[in-house]
Amino acid sequence: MSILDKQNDLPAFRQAVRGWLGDVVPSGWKARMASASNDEFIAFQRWWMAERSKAGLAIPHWPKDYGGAGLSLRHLIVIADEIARADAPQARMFTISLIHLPGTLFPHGTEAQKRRHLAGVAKGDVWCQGFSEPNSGSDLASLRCRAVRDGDHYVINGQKIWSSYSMYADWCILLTRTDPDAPKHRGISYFIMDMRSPGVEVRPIRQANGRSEFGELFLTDVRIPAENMIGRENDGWRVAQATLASERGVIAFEGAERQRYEIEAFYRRALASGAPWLRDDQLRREFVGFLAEIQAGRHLLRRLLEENERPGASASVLPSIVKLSGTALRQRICSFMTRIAGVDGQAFAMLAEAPFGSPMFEFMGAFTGTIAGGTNEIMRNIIAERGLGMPRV
Amino acid sequence: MSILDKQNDLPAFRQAVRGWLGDVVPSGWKARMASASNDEFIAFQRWWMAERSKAGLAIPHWPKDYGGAGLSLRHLIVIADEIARADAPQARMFTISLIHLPGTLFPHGTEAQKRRHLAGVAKGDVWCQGFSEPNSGSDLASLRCRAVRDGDHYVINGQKIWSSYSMYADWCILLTRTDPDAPKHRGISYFIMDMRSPGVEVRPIRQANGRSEFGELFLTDVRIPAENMIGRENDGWRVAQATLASERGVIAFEGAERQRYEIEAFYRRALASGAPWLRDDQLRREFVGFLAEIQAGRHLLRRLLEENERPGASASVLPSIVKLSGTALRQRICSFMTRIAGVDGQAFAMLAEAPFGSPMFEFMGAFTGTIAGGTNEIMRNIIAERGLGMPRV
Amino acid sequence: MATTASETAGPPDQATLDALRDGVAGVLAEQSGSTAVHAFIDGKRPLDRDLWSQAASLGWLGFGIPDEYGGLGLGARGLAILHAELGRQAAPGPYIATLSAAQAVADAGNDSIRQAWLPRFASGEISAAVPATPGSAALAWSGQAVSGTLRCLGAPDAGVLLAPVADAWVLVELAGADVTATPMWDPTRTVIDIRLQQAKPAALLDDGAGAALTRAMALAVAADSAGAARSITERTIAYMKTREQFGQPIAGFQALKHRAADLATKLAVADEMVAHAAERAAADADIWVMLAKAEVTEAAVFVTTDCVQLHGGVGFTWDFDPHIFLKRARLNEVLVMANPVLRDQAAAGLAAVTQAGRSALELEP
Amino acid sequence: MATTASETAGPPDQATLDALRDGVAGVLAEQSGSTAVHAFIDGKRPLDRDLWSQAASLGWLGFGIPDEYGGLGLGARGLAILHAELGRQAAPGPYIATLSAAQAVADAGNDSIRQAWLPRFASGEISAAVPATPGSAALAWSGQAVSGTLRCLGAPDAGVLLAPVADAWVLVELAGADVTATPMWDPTRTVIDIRLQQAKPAALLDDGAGAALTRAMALAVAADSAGAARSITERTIAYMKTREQFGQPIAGFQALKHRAADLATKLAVADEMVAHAAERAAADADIWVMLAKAEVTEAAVFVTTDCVQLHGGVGFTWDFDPHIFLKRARLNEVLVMANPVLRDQAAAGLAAVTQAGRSALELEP
Repeated sequence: MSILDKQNDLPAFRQAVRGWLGDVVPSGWKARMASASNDEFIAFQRWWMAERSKAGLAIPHWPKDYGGAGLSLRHLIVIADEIARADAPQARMFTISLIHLPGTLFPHGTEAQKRRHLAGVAKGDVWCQGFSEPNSGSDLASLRCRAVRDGDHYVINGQKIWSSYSMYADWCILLTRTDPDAPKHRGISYFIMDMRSPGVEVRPIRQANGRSEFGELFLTDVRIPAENMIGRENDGWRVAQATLASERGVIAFEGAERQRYEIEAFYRRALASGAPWLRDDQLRREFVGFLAEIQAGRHLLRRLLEENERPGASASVLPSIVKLSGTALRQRICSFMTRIAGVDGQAFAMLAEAPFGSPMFEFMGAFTGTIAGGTNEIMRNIIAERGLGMPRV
Repeated sequence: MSILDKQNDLPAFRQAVRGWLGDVVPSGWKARMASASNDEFIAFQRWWMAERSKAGLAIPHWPKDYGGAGLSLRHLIVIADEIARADAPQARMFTISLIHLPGTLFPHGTEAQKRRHLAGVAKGDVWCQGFSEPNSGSDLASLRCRAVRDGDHYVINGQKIWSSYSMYADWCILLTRTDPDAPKHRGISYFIMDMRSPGVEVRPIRQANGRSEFGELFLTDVRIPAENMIGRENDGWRVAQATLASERGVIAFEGAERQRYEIEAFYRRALASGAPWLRDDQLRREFVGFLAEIQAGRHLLRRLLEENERPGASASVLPSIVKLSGTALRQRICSFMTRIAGVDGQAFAMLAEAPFGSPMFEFMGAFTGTIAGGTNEIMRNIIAERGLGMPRV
Repeated sequence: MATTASETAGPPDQATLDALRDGVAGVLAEQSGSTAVHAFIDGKRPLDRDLWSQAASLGWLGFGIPDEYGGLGLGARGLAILHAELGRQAAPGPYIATLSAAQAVADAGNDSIRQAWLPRFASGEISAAVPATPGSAALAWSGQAVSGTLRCLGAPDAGVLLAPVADAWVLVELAGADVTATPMWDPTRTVIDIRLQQAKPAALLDDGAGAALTRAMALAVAADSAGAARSITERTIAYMKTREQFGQPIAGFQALKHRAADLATKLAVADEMVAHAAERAAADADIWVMLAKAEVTEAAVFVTTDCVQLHGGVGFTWDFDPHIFLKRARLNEVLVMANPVLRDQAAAGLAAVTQAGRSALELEP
Repeated sequence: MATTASETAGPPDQATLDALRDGVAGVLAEQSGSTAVHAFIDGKRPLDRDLWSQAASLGWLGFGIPDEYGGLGLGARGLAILHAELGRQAAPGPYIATLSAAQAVADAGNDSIRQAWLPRFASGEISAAVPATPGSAALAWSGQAVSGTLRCLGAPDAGVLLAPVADAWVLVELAGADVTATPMWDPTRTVIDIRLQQAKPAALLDDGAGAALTRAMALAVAADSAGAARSITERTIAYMKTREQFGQPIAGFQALKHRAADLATKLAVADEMVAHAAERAAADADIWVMLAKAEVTEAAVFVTTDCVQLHGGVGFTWDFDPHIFLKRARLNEVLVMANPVLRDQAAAGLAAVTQAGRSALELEP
């Protein structure tokens, strides 16, 4: 009996997920990944996606028509919770594939596009996102990557940046400018690009924490068949809104649950070893304050996921509030961990198996939270203008 | 031998000031002033000014030509330090008289204006400032109080606000609009107004801490002789810059020195009584952190006063940095004192004799620091634009 | 921890709570708006008494009291909603003291004590006084009578005092007692000094009453602070939309927009802390209620302080609203227990739960 | 406290110090600019060694060493200037360890020890290693030789170790010793683990060496942090003036301007804390040096963190500058002693001074 067969009995479903994770997650995977080569990382991500697929848990939230199981929000919460509890791998490399691509294709793709590309996801296709450009970050709509029609193709020239795992991607959802004379939001078109097309070059970007999770795309005379356009020509900005809105807390939710287990494990170890900071009024209070914020953040994420199911949800600024508060909290927690780790915590180390075992790695990595996916400054604009109705002058 | 006779021997000068303060400052004046009526407050301020005058310390920094003693910065630092050390009264009611009026008249007044009005200051004339209006606070140059020429007079109509001690003032330095059609900085004229003129009405503004230090001025057909204009017609904005620049740390300096003695006395009492917060890691550390900031602030103020003596000082944004950091520190210190005072600290009390004896009064009063005299938001604009060269767009 | 009275009624559903919130909010917006509160503060209107009668007649005073004693049995979640709305309108009156005393009686009293007192609280017949910081001092107890002085939260005409003696808590009727009101910076609540000499308690409760009182007060104060902070933030943003400087509403200045966004974010987190604490009010050794009180009251002081600043000059005047909420937030901050101590106690609770091999962080059942 | 060697030279005047600052700044701007530091970090240039030779030939390594031992006798104020400029350019090299060890020898060594060591430090002949946190662990001392392992700040080719034994401090020559470099997040400084087995000390110093070393390191680290924070703030603001979004330089956005103003204000305060600490470095039981280290290193972490954020996407990339300064600030933060402990020690010092009837806050003589 598969896990999905238990979907009508939530506790049994949870037990089944837990059991499966206990069987499938290899111990020590984190330490191995900390020093993994790119090839090992890719192989491991593909293996994990395949395992999830076998268990029916790769795309369980998609409609049944497109290979999903149509699971409810409550099931997804259970899955995310159990994955976090088991400290199982994240499907990092598949974020765009699992969330943004369907979030775009379901409302805006043609039936042919959906059939062709959604099917590939369950099989392990890696997608990346070609949105930001070196000169168009916060001001995304100013993008300049050009697409020019040439018969039944478009020819693309330009540059994209901050494209997660684009070094490993099979496909790209790409924003381009098709009408440079139109107002900036009106001349944009949205494409599906085969990353193996001639003229696509990807260079990894080295981050301050030593990792390279993002790539820079250099596109030179790349030819994309016209049938790969999503939505109408020059209507790409509207389509992109669906992509940008598709996430709405899903990744943050799993992250917050992971952080909860991580900090709890950290605390258990500290208690067991009689860590000195527990006897320090200031540090101990700072720590329990984080716990209150963690719990509030988890509450807020549940509220957001519930809100997503209601009509009109896209007008709410709750995702921005969640991002702003959650990423700032993460940064403060990692900073605290870094402080109490002293000089030893300044010794270079990547991901460690012990929770917050390399706090400086986590601290440096926390900037992807406060900067990527819309900087927190942009979040503040959104909250003030859309949420509080403060005027744009 | 008077105090001023010792000006060439700084330690002796300091001893003389200290001796004079020991003789003249009445013990218990603070407690008395905490519950004083307006009349008692005025009488006390006038008495204090008269005493300072007798000792030659009313206007010691003014040039000798205008009744001052031409003392150096180092002498002023000694005087302010000793006044703070003795916890002597502030000459609050005379701030405009002692600083802003001469700061304006020396560069911009006619000889007749200087002779007439500066002489009055040493005799105890109280001056107030009529600059801000209900709709022109941060945006001072948008002021609308009208002055219309009528023969050898100007006729004033309008409203002024945030005018310290205007309820008790003899004279007012007043900004008015003489040309409503000119660009906003170009149509302003600067007057000396007799507060006893018909048509001047003053209403005290009640503050959240229960005090009324500010007044609102209602001006109806007030006639000012044309000879009372400072500078040229429509050139008042330029004159006002001299008024605004005249303070440059002088009041803040005495305030910082007072705060130093106040917090030291508070600490000595806490040590002597074994205050519980001294045994609390978090609170004790927070407190010693304030001391580091207090010392840095005192350093910064000395740097500012020294800078004032150098040419080109008016271009520096150090006054804004001093105001921003000093008033925010004051607010944090008062907030700390309020927290550790617990429920008892929430019982209503005005100024108390013991240092920080009514921390909530001090905390509520600290907003005059962060808001009055140019809000801290305006200070940030100034620092960013003039100090850091960040563009105004 | 034993199941307590306030739990037995079964949890009210979200729709019920939302409807109740709307009802309370509607009444308070009408009765206790800015003008009414200013008139009260300036001694021109007995808003506290008017509101109290209305609260009694609308059943608010029975929100947390089980049905069988004349209440609505809405539990901690219902009380959190009520206190948040009272905070939102800076409503004057002894709500925190009375409703929290009722919770303590409901949780720690035997049935005859509940029978005697809860209906009187629910009907508004009497209001209660409770120690402003319940853990700090106890009355002297002769075995027959209590003596001593306590600084209490409550109205000068409070009918009953709930107070600690050595190992227990007592209810003492206050008719004719020596009560002195202390003028406070917060004009919307009253603190009284109660002096008792050989007063005979009307009832004796076990020490559980102290924990229940502290828990109820902490949650009430947290909720009140969250409501107060949200309210003055909304009013401040509304003011900023009308106040013009440099030819535009100041709400359009980006630096102020970013600060407002940070305030809104803090408020969202504070609300969830209160909600989480209310859900867990009887579990997890009070960890979350204590943390919510500490975190939310400090957030409220931060927010209300910034709201004064964002108003500019008028912010620190008597005639505008910000000082009322700031003063309310500052009193809340020091009620119940000093926040550092609350965090220490929460940490101790967390250590105990963790050492017992449990997790205090589960949200899902 | 006894008058120490670094005081005897008489205080240098401000004009001398300003001229020295300009000189140091000029050399470092030319030698250790952004490109050079990136090349060093990426292993393409031995900037650390080049700078060290230059520092030696320009006399920088003798800034704090009395004239009679080959130094310039500039005292704590001179050292603060040098370290601030090194921090400003994120200059790689064992300056904090070597210059602080020299101060300890100057303050606590007898004349023959000074004669033997100070000229070698001043000339750059050897660099020193010192415990990264001098108060945390001591070597074992047989009366003849020392053994044990210490995590030290210093270069892998450090010539001498200054380290604590039971009640004293030793200088141990490191030629041939077991030294392991630990790769650090901060690429501009090196931390080494030194393992000694029955090593014979070259000199023995009394316990005053520990206090002098801690004081010198704390001041050095504070100054380095102030310089680093100021530098990356200036670079960040320069970047913001060139980076355009929404049709304007982002330096024109008011929310970012206000943050930059707050950073500038924090830097101004941090600079004064360092200046004040340098002036008082040998007085007031080290209160101000310890507080400066705690406050300024934390301010620098705040500032450098915000500079990453203000850069946006490129802020957390390897190729831009902010991470270099952030990592330097984070290492500084944990060197010498944990900041909470420094504040505790400063508080203890303050209490002692106050109880002795003195004031620690006098600025004027």
